[in-house]
Amino acid sequence: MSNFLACNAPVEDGASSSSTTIKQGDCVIVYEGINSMKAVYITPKGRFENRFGVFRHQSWVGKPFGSKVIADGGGKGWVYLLRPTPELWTQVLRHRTQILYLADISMVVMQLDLRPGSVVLESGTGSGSLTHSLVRAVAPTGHVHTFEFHAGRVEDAAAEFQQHGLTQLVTVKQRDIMENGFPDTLHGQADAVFLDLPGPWKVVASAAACLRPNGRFCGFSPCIEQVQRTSEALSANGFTDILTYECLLREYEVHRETLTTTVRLADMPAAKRQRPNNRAAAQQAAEATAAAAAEAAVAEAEKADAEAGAEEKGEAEAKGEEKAEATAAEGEARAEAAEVEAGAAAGGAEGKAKEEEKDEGPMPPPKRVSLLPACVQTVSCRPSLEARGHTGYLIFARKFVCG
Amino acid sequence: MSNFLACNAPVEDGASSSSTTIKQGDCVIVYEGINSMKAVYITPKGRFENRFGVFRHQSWVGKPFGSKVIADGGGKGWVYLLRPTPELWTQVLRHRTQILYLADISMVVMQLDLRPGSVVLESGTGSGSLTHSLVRAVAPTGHVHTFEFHAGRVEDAAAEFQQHGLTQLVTVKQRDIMENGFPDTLHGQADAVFLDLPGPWKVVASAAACLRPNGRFCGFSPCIEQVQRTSEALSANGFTDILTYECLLREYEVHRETLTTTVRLADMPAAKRQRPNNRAAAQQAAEATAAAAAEAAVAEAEKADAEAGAEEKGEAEAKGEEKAEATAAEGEARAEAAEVEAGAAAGGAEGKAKEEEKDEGPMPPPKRVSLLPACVQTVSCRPSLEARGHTGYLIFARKFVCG
Amino acid sequence: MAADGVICDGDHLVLDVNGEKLSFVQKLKANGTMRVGKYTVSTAPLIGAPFGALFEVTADGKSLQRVLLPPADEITRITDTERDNSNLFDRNTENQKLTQEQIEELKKSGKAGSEIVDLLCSNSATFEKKTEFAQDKYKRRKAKKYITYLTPRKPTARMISEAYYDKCPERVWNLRHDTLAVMLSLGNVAAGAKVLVVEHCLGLVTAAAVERLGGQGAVCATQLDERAAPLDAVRLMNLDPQQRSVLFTAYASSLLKDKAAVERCEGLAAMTTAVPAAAPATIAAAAVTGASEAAGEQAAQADDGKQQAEEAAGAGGEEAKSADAAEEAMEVDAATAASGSAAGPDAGAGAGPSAGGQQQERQPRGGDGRDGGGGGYGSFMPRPEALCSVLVSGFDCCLLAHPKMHPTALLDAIWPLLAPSATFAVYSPWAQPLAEALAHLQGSRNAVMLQLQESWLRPHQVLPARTHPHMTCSGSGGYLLSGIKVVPPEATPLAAALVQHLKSASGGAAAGGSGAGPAVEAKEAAGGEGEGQGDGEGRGRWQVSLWSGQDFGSWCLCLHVHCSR
Amino acid sequence: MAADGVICDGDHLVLDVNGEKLSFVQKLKANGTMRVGKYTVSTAPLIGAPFGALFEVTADGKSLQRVLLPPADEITRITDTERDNSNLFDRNTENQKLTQEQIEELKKSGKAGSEIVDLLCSNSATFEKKTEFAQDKYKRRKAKKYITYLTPRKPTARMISEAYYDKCPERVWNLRHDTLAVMLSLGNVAAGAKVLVVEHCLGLVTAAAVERLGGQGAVCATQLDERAAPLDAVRLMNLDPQQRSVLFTAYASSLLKDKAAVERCEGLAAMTTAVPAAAPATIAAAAVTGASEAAGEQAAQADDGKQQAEEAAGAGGEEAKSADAAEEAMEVDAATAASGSAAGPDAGAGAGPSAGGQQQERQPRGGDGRDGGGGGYGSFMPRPEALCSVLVSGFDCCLLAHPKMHPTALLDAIWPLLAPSATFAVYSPWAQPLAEALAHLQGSRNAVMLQLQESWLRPHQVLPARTHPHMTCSGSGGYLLSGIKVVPPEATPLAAALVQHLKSASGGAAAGGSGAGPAVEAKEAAGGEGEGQGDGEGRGRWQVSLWSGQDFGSWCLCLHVHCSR
Repeated sequence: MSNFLACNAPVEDGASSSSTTIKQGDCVIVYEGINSMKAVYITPKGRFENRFGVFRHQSWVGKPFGSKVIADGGGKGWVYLLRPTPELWTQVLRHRTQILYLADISMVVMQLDLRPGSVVLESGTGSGSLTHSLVRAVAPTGHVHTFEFHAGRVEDAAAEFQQHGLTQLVTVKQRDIMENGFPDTLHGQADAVFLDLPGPWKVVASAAACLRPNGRFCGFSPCIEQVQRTSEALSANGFTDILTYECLLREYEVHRETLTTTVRLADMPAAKRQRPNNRAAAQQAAEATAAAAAEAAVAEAEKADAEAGAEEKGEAEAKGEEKAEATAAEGEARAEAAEVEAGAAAGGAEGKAKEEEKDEGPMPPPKRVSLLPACVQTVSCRPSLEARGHTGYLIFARKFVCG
Repeated sequence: MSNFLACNAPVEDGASSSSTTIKQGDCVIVYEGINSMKAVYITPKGRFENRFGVFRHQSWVGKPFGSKVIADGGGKGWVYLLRPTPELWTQVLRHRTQILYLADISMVVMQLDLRPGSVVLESGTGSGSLTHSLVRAVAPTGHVHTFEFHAGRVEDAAAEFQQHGLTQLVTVKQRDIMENGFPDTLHGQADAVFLDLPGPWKVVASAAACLRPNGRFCGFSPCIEQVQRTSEALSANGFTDILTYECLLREYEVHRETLTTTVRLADMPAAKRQRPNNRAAAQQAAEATAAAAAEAAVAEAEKADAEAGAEEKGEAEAKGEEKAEATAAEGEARAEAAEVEAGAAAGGAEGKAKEEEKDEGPMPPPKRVSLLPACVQTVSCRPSLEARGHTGYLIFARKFVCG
Repeated sequence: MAADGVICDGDHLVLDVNGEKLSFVQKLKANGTMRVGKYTVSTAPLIGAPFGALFEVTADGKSLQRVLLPPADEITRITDTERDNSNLFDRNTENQKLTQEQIEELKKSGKAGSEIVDLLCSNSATFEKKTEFAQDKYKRRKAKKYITYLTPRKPTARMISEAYYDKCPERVWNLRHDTLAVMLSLGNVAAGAKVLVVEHCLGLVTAAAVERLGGQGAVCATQLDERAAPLDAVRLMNLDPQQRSVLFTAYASSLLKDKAAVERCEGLAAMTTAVPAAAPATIAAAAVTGASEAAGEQAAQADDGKQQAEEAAGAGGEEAKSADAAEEAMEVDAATAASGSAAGPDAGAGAGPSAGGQQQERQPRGGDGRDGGGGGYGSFMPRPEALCSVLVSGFDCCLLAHPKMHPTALLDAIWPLLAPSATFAVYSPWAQPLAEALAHLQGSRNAVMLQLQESWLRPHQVLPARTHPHMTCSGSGGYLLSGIKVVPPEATPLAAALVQHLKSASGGAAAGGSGAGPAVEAKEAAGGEGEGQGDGEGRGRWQVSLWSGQDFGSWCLCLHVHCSR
Repeated sequence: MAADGVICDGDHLVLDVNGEKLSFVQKLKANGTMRVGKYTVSTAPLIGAPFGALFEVTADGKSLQRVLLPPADEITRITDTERDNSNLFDRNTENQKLTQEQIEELKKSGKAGSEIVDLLCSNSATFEKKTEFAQDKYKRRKAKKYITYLTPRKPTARMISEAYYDKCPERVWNLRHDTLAVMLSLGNVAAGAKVLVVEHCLGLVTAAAVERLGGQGAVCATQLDERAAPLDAVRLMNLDPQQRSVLFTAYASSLLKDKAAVERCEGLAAMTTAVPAAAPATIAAAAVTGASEAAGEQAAQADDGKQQAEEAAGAGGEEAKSADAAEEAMEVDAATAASGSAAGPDAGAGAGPSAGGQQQERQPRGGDGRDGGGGGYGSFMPRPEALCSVLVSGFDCCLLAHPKMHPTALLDAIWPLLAPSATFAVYSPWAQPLAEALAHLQGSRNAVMLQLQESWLRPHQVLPARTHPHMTCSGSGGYLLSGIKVVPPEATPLAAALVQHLKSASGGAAAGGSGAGPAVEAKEAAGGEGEGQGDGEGRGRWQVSLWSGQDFGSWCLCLHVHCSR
């Protein structure tokens, strides 16, 4: 019995926090970065190694999920140990087939009206990505019957379900559903059916036989022609409320941006020479007076040092990780912010002299905020440039209530 | 000759601004609100009437486009007089058929590689919405040949083109293009062809005959089945680079929002009674001290008065206009901002006493900003709730360059 | 057996009319009437029928007739989303042999609408000449005019979500069902979970969480100020006592205080005994919730602007017409709240509890407990063991959908209540505040897997030769910020981590035995970046400090100066 | 005749490889070579061929072969976006009779890739047994491996836009071709228009505007500071002198000053004579542009972050390999700019003009004028009549795509230059700054038809039985704010309106004869809400005041205090 589902843990066990700490046999999601995670099963002699160091499983036992842990032997490396969820599992699982992702999975679970106690049929099992979410939804009293054509995938999936402590909740069987339909023993037993097959229309009659009245059907198909054929089959087999959806999640990148708010009178040579670049000037001012602006800047500077120490880690994370850019950018922005802050503080007193030195010429005595109007710092977000454009169409239908 | 196109106006006529002011015969877009506009043709005795008043055309002559004009006879009503553009025309034209909108129109003009001098064929003319944009793109040296099955629509369109001074640039003819194809006289003459017909695939061969090598084809179809048939026809008729796009414009609403930044310890009865609502308190403070905070608030108050005067107008605009909500909300937000500003200013000096009076109890002397931390004002935007979900598919293709 | 069971007297329902309009029926009465489209029909035929059964309004518009076989023309869901694609051809050439009078006669005869449509088709001179697709189109057009189909649906969180989004999207802040679905996934909400909910979406998020738990685990509907956590959607569901037992309400401030108290006892073994002593603040707060709910909700609405007040007033006027009750159920609900207390925010505050007057105000809202089992909906007292569990271990899921509260501040406030590795999802109709919160969390290094996403949903019409996305669709379902809480390495034992959290959160303030709570800075000590600091003045609210002044726009600098110096 | 004409020696080209990868060739040399995918081929076959002609790289990878008929298999555009839908069946069961050695032999023989694909199909044991669709899929897979198609395209604004978005979206701030198309529509850009452009998207917006004008009207590429307006995209087009004549460059500040000077002469009749006297500031500024452009652009890049600097450096290293020049054209361009002046912002400033040293720096950039007609690309002097026209009447279109400049400030700055009823469109990759600008304009009541929109584009794969949207696509094309400028009623005569604008804009400052310009507040007097005010201090920049402090976030209050008190 592993830790995959909250309902498997002793929920009323207030006296001990064993369900929230890592123990032998647990599945742990080792998080290095948003695109770099691995599933690890805790064993007495197990070791986890990555480029940052070596971690003994044993040193993780007893720590709460969510902990940041440091590599053994004083290495600089660290990782986070996360409690597995179907969403995290979807990110770490071994792809045996194309899998469904969060948007489609969420829609399927919601639109199939799954809840604890529901009985749901799935074909094919594939990599078991959706299966985990189906199990979560129907646990602890429901059941998922999942079928897969390919024997190897059946074995792999069964082993995973075993390892994740889900055997009471899911049955995986080898069967050619497109050819043979669902087993007769399931007729009239299902609250919901999900099909991800090249020819879902071939299975509609069998799905109708398995579903209870008012039961829900879902088919996933990448191409519109499959949708058209499946819709026709659903109409012909006593389904109603036939609705086709596409759903996607649009990801946003968050950055700190500095926007200029001043249009400069650039054809004035004297002025130009003195102020080649507002930002550069601001930075110079900040740097020159950083020592003086101690109260404001010391905390920030310490943070910057800490970040410098973590540099190796940061660099490594950045490789191959789009999302890591956000972190890096954030770090940069913070550094900038520190500078501007320092500059502002410095400008108030000691910094003034420096500034005037640079701004030689008949300038009025600069005020405290003289550097600020040139720009505004904002947190900006925009959709990620590379996006998933399509996964498939989800056809939902409801079995007509005849009786 | 009307004022629809910039290239029809004497562009080098620097000494007079006649092209920028309204004259007899001009088409003027009378703007009451973003969803309430009308096209008006200026005549010597013409009158424009709306619920806000009566306007003599003559009183508009000589005013620059873009002017706000007041109703005759000292009425409170006013409208804006805008120079017509194909985009504005699309909003005011009489719908004789379904029309194309900005996103599709822009894409068509761009992807057909239209530029001054291009020759483009269109079928059908429909309401002439796209035609105006095609004419704009190919003027002053190109030509649009547009064909329409329905005699009445041909007449209407021809009259509009005449009225808009476009007769040198566009020819509209009655013809059943699906049945007969384009006239032989156009063979080899076109740089681009656009089809918005129920059966575009029937016209692909004729389009191929009319297009020069490397010429561009575009078909607009609402249903995917039409796209599939058209794509096949294009492949079979020597087209290449066959690409299907959907494009839409997603509209955003902009509001000013106040977000709370303080979680209140709500189970403290004493505190609760005194501060039933942060915002209410802030408003009360602002109101109570508005007179005192004269320097800061007077300008804002005057503005508020002005707005109250324009109330009748504002109310009327709001009816049936979604976008007007934004304006109204903006007005409200501004009023709030004024209050907060006033409150802040007041809090600095005279307001302090008032405030302490309300915040009876052992409070520290409130600082200038004591009311502010409870909320933050932001400009927020979000996609409009009701959106165009689909208009059609645009199939683009390029005539293969054989020779 | 039907997947959703049968309809009983007293059930709540969602009515689905022609697959395009949703409305609510609360506490169905077997001998009542209800509004279906433009008709008022008897409710009797519904009782005992399975949820999801199909009914047709008889042509006289007075009763319902069960439809036992799927309509042959497959048009139970009548959509009308066609762009007129045949621009070239006029179509007003139909030759209908039936006169308008004959059609009216047919309608009065009580014939089913589907029969009338068939008659119209057979009496059309041109129908037979039409192509198959044109015939289909014709039938759909006529069906839309003459047939009203009704499907009573079980009020699941999904149906309620769809109905709310359909009827009053602004009152659920545009939270769309697909976004809610993603939120539940990202929150890892499932049986056994301990879910913290702070929302302002008519209780929709709370209802969805309760439904997913199936009676195992805990859902805490948390209130931040005197406005009660909304539970409208929960009341619309037909929950049994077991399902309902997972839900309790509490003040965020009480939870934080109790958690601090629990932690002060240090050592995990001592906690079970510590809880009873520490619990009262939360339980008392929860008890109050029921009573002040109506008033609080009313205050919240008054605060939200005129529109809702007008709605409530309008519905109040219509309340006499009980026939309209089904149609207007939601507005009536608001009106009930309004009539339960004097209007206006002051009344809301006045109805709130005073230190000594809490107990006598603890009446449940009349009649809401439909089956008499368990407490009424008015008193969602936490079960002591559930409370103990969430206080000791923390919540492992967190769903926030309170868009008028800046997410940075809200996350900061409830952060100490979350267990390490807790999954959280924050909803807002605006991207910008969530982006600011994400930047803030990213800077704090207390969370990983941070994502800002927008759910995009597109319904398609799939019909022979007429397949395309719907011509109009919802423009936005809102935005989600999600992530997973993590804790730094120096706080390895759970208890230590929690103690550290709470020590820094509650500063030097004394235990919450006194009536006045401490104004504290919920500054995260984790990561060694912050330092806790209390001002010790008995001001009646939490002041949430900001790690970085930029996250809040203009006021933040002033705030920061004011708070920490 | 082909729609786009034939390719000539010295032309610029866009190379389209397999319909999926775009790259640039600058100044094609008839006897040169160029990079096509992984091959280096002679450019000779291109000369004299029509733009859009199809070529195939010969199987030995050394030369190009014209394809005169559309490929029978219709796979000139080879896409590979299939989700593997046949999960159930393994597919590694192909029985290919040709050995890898035989295939290599075929390739070396110089056979066309399409012939190899045909041979592979006919030698596959399973090919004939496959369904039609599976055969098609098989052919496409093999074609992708063995055939390289090349189409030389005319470098239109559309092609350049697609190529930029494809190669370096961040350098055009994610401005996508469909968004650019909408921008041009909303701006009402057409022959005869007078277009004001302020952009930071490699000159793409400027290029598109110039293309749409077809030689009639005016496009002013405006620079705000010492960084020259980017014109990279303009240089990539094969413009003739007439087309190019509409373009000039100017400092925003000079335009504003000249406009003020023109207006001071009051009375429209006097203006033609006033212009020559007033023009020098603008013209001098324009002249400087060419010289300082390289340095300015370099400074801009240094400012934009390391990435571009690295790109430039990397490309500089490769510059020696002239065979790669085509592939790397864009980066080489940056490298050229870098080598044109010492690196760093100081150098950029140092290369800038001094009051006396303007004239001698006015060399055009070497060799850019491909046909010798008109001035080189380095000196986009305004034609006096065009300048006069825009100064007297104002610009009637305005396209802004300079996202690092806050749009509120940018709009405020250039507002006096716009004619009443001028259409404007502002691009940004972020919604929030545009929303703030919209709120600001809404408050000012100086603009109508205000819209904030996002263009959404979805490409579809249309293949028999495999029709679906592309599996991956661009996530964002950016946001557009658009509107139309209006003027209040009291300012009925145009001249008066302009005078009022400028008086308030330039405050009481003296005419720009002296070197030091006035620091003025470009506060709009329109609507009676603002009041113009100059501080009379010779500070070297424009200070744009804000109507409402909230629009700028944290710093605005300080700014406001500083500016106006």
